[in-house]
Amino acid sequence: MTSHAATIETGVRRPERGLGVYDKKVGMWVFLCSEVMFFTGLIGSYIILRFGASSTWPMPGEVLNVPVTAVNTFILICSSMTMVKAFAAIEHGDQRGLRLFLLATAVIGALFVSVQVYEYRELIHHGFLPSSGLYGATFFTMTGFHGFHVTVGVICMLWVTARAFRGGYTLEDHQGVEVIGLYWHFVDLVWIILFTIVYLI
Amino acid sequence: MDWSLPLNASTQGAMIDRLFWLIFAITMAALVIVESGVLWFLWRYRRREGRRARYTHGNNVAEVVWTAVPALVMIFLGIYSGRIWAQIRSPESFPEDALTIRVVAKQFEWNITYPGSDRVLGSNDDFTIRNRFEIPVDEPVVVRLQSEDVIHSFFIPQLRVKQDAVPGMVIPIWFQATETGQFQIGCAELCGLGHYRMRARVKVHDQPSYRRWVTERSAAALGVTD
Amino acid sequence: MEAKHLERGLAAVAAVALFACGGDGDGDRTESRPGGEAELAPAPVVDPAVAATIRGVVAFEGEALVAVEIDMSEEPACAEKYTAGPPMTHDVVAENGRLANVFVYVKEGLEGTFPVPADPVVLDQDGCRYHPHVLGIQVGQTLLVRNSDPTLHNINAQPSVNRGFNISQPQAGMESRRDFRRPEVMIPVKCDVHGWMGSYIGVLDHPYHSVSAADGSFSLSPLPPGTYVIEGWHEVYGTAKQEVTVGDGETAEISFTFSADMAADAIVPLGEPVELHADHQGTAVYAGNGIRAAGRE
Amino acid sequence: MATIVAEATGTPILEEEHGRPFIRKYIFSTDHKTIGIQFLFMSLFFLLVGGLLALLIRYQLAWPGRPIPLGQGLPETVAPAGVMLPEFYNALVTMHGTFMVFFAIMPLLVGVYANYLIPLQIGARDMAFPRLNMASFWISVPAGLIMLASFMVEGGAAGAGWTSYAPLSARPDLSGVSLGQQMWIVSLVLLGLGSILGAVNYITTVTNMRAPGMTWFRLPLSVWSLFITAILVLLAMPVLSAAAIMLLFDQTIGTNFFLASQGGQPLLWQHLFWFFGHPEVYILILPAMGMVSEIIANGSRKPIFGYRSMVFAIIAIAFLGFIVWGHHMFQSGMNPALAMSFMISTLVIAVPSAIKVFNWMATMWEGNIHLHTPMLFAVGFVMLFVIGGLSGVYMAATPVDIFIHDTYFIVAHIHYVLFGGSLFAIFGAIYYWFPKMFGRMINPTVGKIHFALTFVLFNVTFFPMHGLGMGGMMRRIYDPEQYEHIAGMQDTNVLVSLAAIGLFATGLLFLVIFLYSLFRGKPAPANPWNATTLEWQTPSPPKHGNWKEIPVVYHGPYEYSHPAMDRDWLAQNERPDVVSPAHQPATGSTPLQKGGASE
Repeated sequence: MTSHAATIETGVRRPERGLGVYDKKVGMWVFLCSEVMFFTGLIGSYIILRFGASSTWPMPGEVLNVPVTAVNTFILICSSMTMVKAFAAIEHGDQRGLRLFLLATAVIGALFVSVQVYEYRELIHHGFLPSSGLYGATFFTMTGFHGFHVTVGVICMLWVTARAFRGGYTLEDHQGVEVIGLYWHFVDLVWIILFTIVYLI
Repeated sequence: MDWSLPLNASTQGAMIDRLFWLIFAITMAALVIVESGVLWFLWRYRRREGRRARYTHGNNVAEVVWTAVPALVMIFLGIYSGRIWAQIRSPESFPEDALTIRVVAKQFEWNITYPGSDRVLGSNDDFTIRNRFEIPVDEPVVVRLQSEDVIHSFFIPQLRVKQDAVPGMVIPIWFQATETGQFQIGCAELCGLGHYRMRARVKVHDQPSYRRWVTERSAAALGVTD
Repeated sequence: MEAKHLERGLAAVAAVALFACGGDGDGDRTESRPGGEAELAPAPVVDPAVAATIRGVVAFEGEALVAVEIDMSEEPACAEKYTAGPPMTHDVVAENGRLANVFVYVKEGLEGTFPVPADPVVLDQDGCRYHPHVLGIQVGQTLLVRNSDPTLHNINAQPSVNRGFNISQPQAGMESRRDFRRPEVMIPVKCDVHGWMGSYIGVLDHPYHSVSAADGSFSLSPLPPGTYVIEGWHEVYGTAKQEVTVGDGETAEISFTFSADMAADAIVPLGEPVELHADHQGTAVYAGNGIRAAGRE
Repeated sequence: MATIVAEATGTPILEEEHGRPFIRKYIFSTDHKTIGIQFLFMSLFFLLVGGLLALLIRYQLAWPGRPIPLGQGLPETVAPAGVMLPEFYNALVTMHGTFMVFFAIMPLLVGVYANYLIPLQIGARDMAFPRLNMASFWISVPAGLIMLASFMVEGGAAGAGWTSYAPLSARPDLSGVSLGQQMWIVSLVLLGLGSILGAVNYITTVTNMRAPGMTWFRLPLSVWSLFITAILVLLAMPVLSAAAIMLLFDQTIGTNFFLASQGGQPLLWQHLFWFFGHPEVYILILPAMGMVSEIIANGSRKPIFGYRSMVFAIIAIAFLGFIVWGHHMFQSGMNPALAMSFMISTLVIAVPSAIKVFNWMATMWEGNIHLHTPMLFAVGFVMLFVIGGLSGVYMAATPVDIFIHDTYFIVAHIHYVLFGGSLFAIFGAIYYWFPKMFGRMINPTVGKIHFALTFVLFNVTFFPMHGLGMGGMMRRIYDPEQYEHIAGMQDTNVLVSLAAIGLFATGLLFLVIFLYSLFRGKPAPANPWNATTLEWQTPSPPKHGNWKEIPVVYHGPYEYSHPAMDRDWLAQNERPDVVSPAHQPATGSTPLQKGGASE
């Protein structure tokens, strides 16, 4: 998403004005605010429905396989780690490290989604569906939308990775890496909240 | 073209109407001040050759005044309205021994269950009538409002009563009629195809006539049950 | 049931997607039959010389639920149509040991497909009641819903396997046409404006159905000779069935017997009767069949 | 200072656009001005659609059950023999609200003017993310088309009101609408996505791309209001999307978020909807206020009175807008104690609105008022918005709301705010910026005729609705004659409908004026209104890239009638040595950034 202004001004990057942060980063932060509100809507509804529910809510682990998801959570946290590593690498101009860790992040993210798909299959196989009461409805909606976000993240990550392999990021200019990193960490954070309130509490 | 509030026939209606006309007075005053001010300025400061507008960016005193005055008026209105609201809707305001009637709304009818002669809902002399709401005058009435399907709204204009009926909830409201007469319940919340004629007859009886009516109906209900 | 929900949802999403791509979202008047049946050959035309008839009566034992007077005072336009006596519910009509409004149809034994009758089946709303109260219709045949009352009726059909509709007719003389695409016994129809109004539609892929008259009589013809399972369905007393064989040109007499005791544990199939309301509102009681709602009051 | 000028003076690419193929220039353009104009055409089209639906509604209310003129061609499922069915009426009510709110007024404000004005008024060449900007438009178009197409599907368009209260909206068996309601949801989720992308763009652009010297407190009020509005869109829209998706699931895959049977909560939909919906109301009025401020300062030839309090009022309204949603739900069965706190916050939000009105009046005071067409509409806005604001007090007072809620009083209120308010401001804005957008003038005489007709007919249409509401006429009633207490007011309904027909005809007149001026209008000079903000300091229409050189801003946005000047205006980018230092304006004197070094 190259800004026109950047090309207009004879290729010289526009000076950092305003917040002193480059446009894409501001844009991503602003977009993440919007995402926060989206998940707030979902999580808020969950809280209201759960505590307003007349029937008892299943205990943690009664329906869901907590150990598998705990491992999956660990997997996702690992992907955040590799993301940090990737950014650190390009901060030092380490192209090989960047490529390696970006690829690792994408692969680990895909692994997370795969485990989630496996989990869904198991649950549906046991007759636990979105139509299985409020618990099923909220569970599938919240984790489903998170999974969707991770999937989108993985696709973008692959795109960034491909660009990294073509040498698209340099020590001086690696905005794309930082911006996708912001998104990735956000999605990771959301998962930690979801895991806590859906699986553990 | 009769643009006024309909006849009031309830105790809370009197409070609501008083507040309505108070707000009417305040807003009309504000309206006249603003509209006449705008029109006066338009005429007084209309464009004239050679005249220059006054160059000013504001005046702190003036701005504080027109912040504070509306704020004070609003705080006053808030407190006054809050008191009336509490008298109508707060749980403490409900009279102890009121006549309790259950109203179950469904597309597109009002099923009204009366407690019968013993004034207790859930006993065998209860009876249910479709689309007929009959209450005594000068006696507090509690309506326990329910809905079977979608959201409806229980509206009797003359009694100044309006409350949504929400599926899954039992919502109590209370009021006291001050005049006998025949009115209508209307549905005030869009509830589907027949929303526009989801209506029921309302009859406010005098006390003896109401007792007679209930006794008759209760007896009939008991007869059917036995 | 839940898996079906999912399926329906996906279908809906797909439909929206299709629509966005310019697909045709209107399926109301589609002529196509459900996939499986397309392979069937048309049934041979029944030669009148060998056509068989099954007829008989529906008998009733015990004390039937009594019809209840309907309070139509709020609808003067309807109430004034009842000059002979007050309007009564008419879903259970059992007089002289005969039961009316029983839907009798060939459940098994027919082969092939049958031409769709060109004439519509009329469901009339007159005097704030449905006429007829129970009716049979063939897949693809036009259902003509008519309002003969100068007041609002809505027609809320809630099938399980067909697509439902909920439409309204605010004025006298209005007519609407619908059809059904799959066989379903029975589809409940109700008017939400007048809670006592209810009707049932039996949809079959053949024309051999009949509704018992006030004297309990019914007749199915002209049938090709063969062995059939005949079922009688009543909205309160449930179902009964029997097997009967008819030869060339024969007329078989059969009879069904329903009894008052059957009401207690009757299973009244309505597409998927259990699902009808259970999946939506716990508090909602199906009140389409006026008598049960009215009877309790 | 020097460095900034050097960096800002890139090689302009004013010529580049000429070489582009038609499709990149006019269809899939990334130029913010083109996108703004695309939004203008789209939303004017939907405004027309919404108006047409309103006409049908008014016809039915005045002459219930009579065949619609020219309605014989309507399908039997909608209006057999031209007589409208209740389900069609419900769909009309729903879609009128939906089109007007989401596809007419909202894009007119945050699609057209945010796009067109922000880069021009802050001195940028384009948006921060031009391609995202293009995506935002091209997501909105299919959203609108899906909404429109829902009229054609079986069961008709959504019919549960523009608020789509569950469970009516969640259960096709109860509403008779299934696919239409789902398309309503899909359309709004798409529109929400488009709006959020737009908002990200506006916020980033305003924070990061202001020209040198364009400090926060030198921003024109239109930019301020659009910026705050973008924040509202950003934070409110996703909540609607989340709620709408849950509603879609309820309809299609058997969840029960809003269905009471298995513990779902119908009121949850209302809370989520209004948590979005009330900020949405301010999304629809704040930009209007900003643009009106712009026009009033210009028409009065005076700096806006109390610039800073105007800015803080916008911020206060936006903030309070998030904590007042419960006032839509006083009669919904919400806890009465909660209603009290919502009442207080609601009454408080009246204060910043009052400040704005008084500031506009004070701006006109001792001005030298040019009543050009935009100014007429701006003044009309102030006069009508006051009525809409004051009628809001009745609903804010919970006891009165018991009676007023869901009656025509509310309908009158919302139309005074959204038509008398937003739409008047939009008309004003169209007249004001038309020369800039298209390089042609609109004939002032026809503009004034359009204003006079609109103003009078608007009031005849909507003022009597207050009376209908006081009489107890409920909203969304297909046939008002069904109720004894309303039937007596039928003459008022007829009057309203007749005026509405006139109002619609006036709308068509505007369309003619608009299209005529587009092709035949007198060529416009760069600055026909002698205005001060940056967009007037570039040719009409501006070239691709907007500026030969990025302008440098020296003072606040409304330096009209500056004593040191012979003419009665001083553009934001005019050199300070034109004005003697003693007369440096008071506003905008705080440099918040390096760019303000000129002071």
